[in-house]
Amino acid sequence: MAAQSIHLELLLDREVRDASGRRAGRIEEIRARKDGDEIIVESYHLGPEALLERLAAPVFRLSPFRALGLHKHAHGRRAQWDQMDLSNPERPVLRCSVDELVKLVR
Amino acid sequence: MRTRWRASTAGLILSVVACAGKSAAERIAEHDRVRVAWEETARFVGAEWIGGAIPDAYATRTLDRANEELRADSEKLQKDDMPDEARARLGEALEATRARVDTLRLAVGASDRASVARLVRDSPRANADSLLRQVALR
Amino acid sequence: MDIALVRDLLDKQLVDREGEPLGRVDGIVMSYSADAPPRITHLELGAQTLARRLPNPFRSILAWLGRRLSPRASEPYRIEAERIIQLGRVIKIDIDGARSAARETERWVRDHIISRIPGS
Amino acid sequence: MKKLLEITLGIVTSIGGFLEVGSLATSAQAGAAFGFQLIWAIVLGTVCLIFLVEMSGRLAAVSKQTLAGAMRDRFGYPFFLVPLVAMSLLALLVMASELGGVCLSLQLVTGISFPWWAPVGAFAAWLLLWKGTFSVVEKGASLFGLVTIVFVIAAFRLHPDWTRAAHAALPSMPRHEAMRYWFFAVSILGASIAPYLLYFYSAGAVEDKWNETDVPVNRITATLGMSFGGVLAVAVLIVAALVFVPRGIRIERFDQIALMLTPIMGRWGFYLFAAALGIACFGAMLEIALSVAYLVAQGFGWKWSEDARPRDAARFSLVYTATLVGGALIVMMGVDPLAITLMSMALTGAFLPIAIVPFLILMNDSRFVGQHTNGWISNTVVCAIVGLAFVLAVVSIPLEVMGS
Repeated sequence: MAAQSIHLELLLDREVRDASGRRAGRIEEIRARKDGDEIIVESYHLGPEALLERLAAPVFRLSPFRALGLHKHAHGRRAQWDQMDLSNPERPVLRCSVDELVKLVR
Repeated sequence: MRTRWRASTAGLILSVVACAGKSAAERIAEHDRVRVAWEETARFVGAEWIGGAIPDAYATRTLDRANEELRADSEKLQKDDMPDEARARLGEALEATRARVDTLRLAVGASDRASVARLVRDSPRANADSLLRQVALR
Repeated sequence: MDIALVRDLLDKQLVDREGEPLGRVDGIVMSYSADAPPRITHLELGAQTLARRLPNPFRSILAWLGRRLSPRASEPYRIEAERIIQLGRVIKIDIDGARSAARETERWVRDHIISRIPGS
Repeated sequence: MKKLLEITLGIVTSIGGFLEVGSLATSAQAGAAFGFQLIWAIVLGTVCLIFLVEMSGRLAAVSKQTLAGAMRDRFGYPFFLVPLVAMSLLALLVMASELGGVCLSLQLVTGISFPWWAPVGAFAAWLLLWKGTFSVVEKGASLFGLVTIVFVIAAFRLHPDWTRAAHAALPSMPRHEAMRYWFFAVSILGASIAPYLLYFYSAGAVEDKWNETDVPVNRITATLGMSFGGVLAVAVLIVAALVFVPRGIRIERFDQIALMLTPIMGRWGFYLFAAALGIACFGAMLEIALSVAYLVAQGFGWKWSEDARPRDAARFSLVYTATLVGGALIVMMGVDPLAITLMSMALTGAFLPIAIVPFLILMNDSRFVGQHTNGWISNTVVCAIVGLAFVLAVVSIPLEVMGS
């Protein structure tokens, strides 16, 4: 399959669904490995739905907000590179179901 | 549906702001405050001018400004809704003040120190003490 | 070495070999194919890249404006990912900044506006 | 010796940034209308400013990044545009009111009407930025800025009732003209917590090459510098109260404020007022022009440095030139300077959340400030005051616009 070039900054905040249409979160971060000159993508970090939580994450970890439990449900999920189908960058789709993704608690 | 929602909220906001506007009594007090402010500014300019504390250009320019502001305020007075009796009384007071400021302006323009001193002394002086109490400075 | 591309690369300050600023990482180009892990091929700079990242009403206006004003300057400038020497607070690129096209607009402003004013 | 230089950065930022046309006009008007009652707004604004300036210095010292650069880095491109556009437009409006202040001081001294002075004032500021370096701006503003001490001298010579002034440092409800009272309160807060100060201070800290060892000195610099500005504003308010209230003068136009010092110092008072107004506003113009240039250049990654020759930082120099030209155009339209000043100060109050909330998030992110993240005290103080300023602005601006 010919390689397709995608603009990573346009993937940001894109909503990701799995094959059955269930929401998995929004693309918040992309982890990669740099060995030598090569930068190889390893996984996609899907953040919570609410945009504000992603921006203000450090504030929500502060004691006054922690008491409100805001930081608890601001979890995320990680999709390995082969679990993500980006053939259509506008609508990223998982190649597996949401439950198979690794859950991350910040 | 969206436009109807927007129209009703706009109506709501406007009515809140309108009724919070000033009552007739407040408007009258406002006009009086403006009149006293510029009458006293003129007196202050006259007194400082005689004392040689301010240059002529500044004195004449500020007195012209006082004149303009008093005229603008009396124009605004005609538009404000208030009892006619109050409007007439305020109109007269504004006109009298403007006339005094005008004579003072001419005297300063002609560097006629004697009449400036007389005008400053004779024009009705605001009651300093009551004003100080009003803002808890006494 | 593990990199978080958005946190450590996107929107970061780029500098050339001598540490002179080149701009910020406005975009990152990734080559994607179904059977191999995606690879970062280029970093991208330029007004067009920035315009593309805006929500729609502004995107089309700015893109149109960019083309009209200075078609050459708003052409996105790409830097091969292999040229990245060092990551950190700023990202050092193995490029001679003075001649690189990344500084196209800076040179244009300098030659056409600033140097015309005495004492610049 | 280097530490002494840093303290001058604090003093100059406060003179150029604190005592300028906004704080001068709002303090004088508040004093003439409500006596000592609004001193609390100046105290509150100064306390908040001390925390904010200290934070922006700490951010620059620890992360070696300026506030604008860190905001683009942390929040990414689309979000960074919101504070960028908001602060640049606001800075243009404040620049016009500062230039208005300079023109008025020249009008007081020469008698030639103020719009004519706009190109001259803007050109003088531009020339200083074009030829000068950051330290010239820093040293010049703080040296000449000392003339503003004349207000403190005048305040003492009027023998105010200091206990009553101290009481007024605690917030109190208005006894008359409530909307005007709250409009002045938000204008004073907007005048003292000027966001451009933070961009200028953090860029100054980076340009002076601060590092983590400077964090303690930064705390002293911020406190000393901003309190210096706060004391001046309180002095202006006290003098205005004691001079205008007994004479029943409510300030409607700038021309009236010029009489403030004459009863105390005679003709010297008139010219010293003009000098203090002109110099403070001129210093603020330099700071605002540079702040906008720092904000834009750091946000887009251009070369930025006031020490470099203009041609070596072309777009940076172009931005501060455009800001000065923009300010001059607004003034030349002959818009009443007091009106621009009051509205820009009140709008600053309304815009504070846009400028301060991203800043708060940065100061709690260890990736930027290491272990020097905010204590809960500074977080709560800043949130409370910014929230107050926003609420006051939302309440009082529409009514003041409807009223006047």
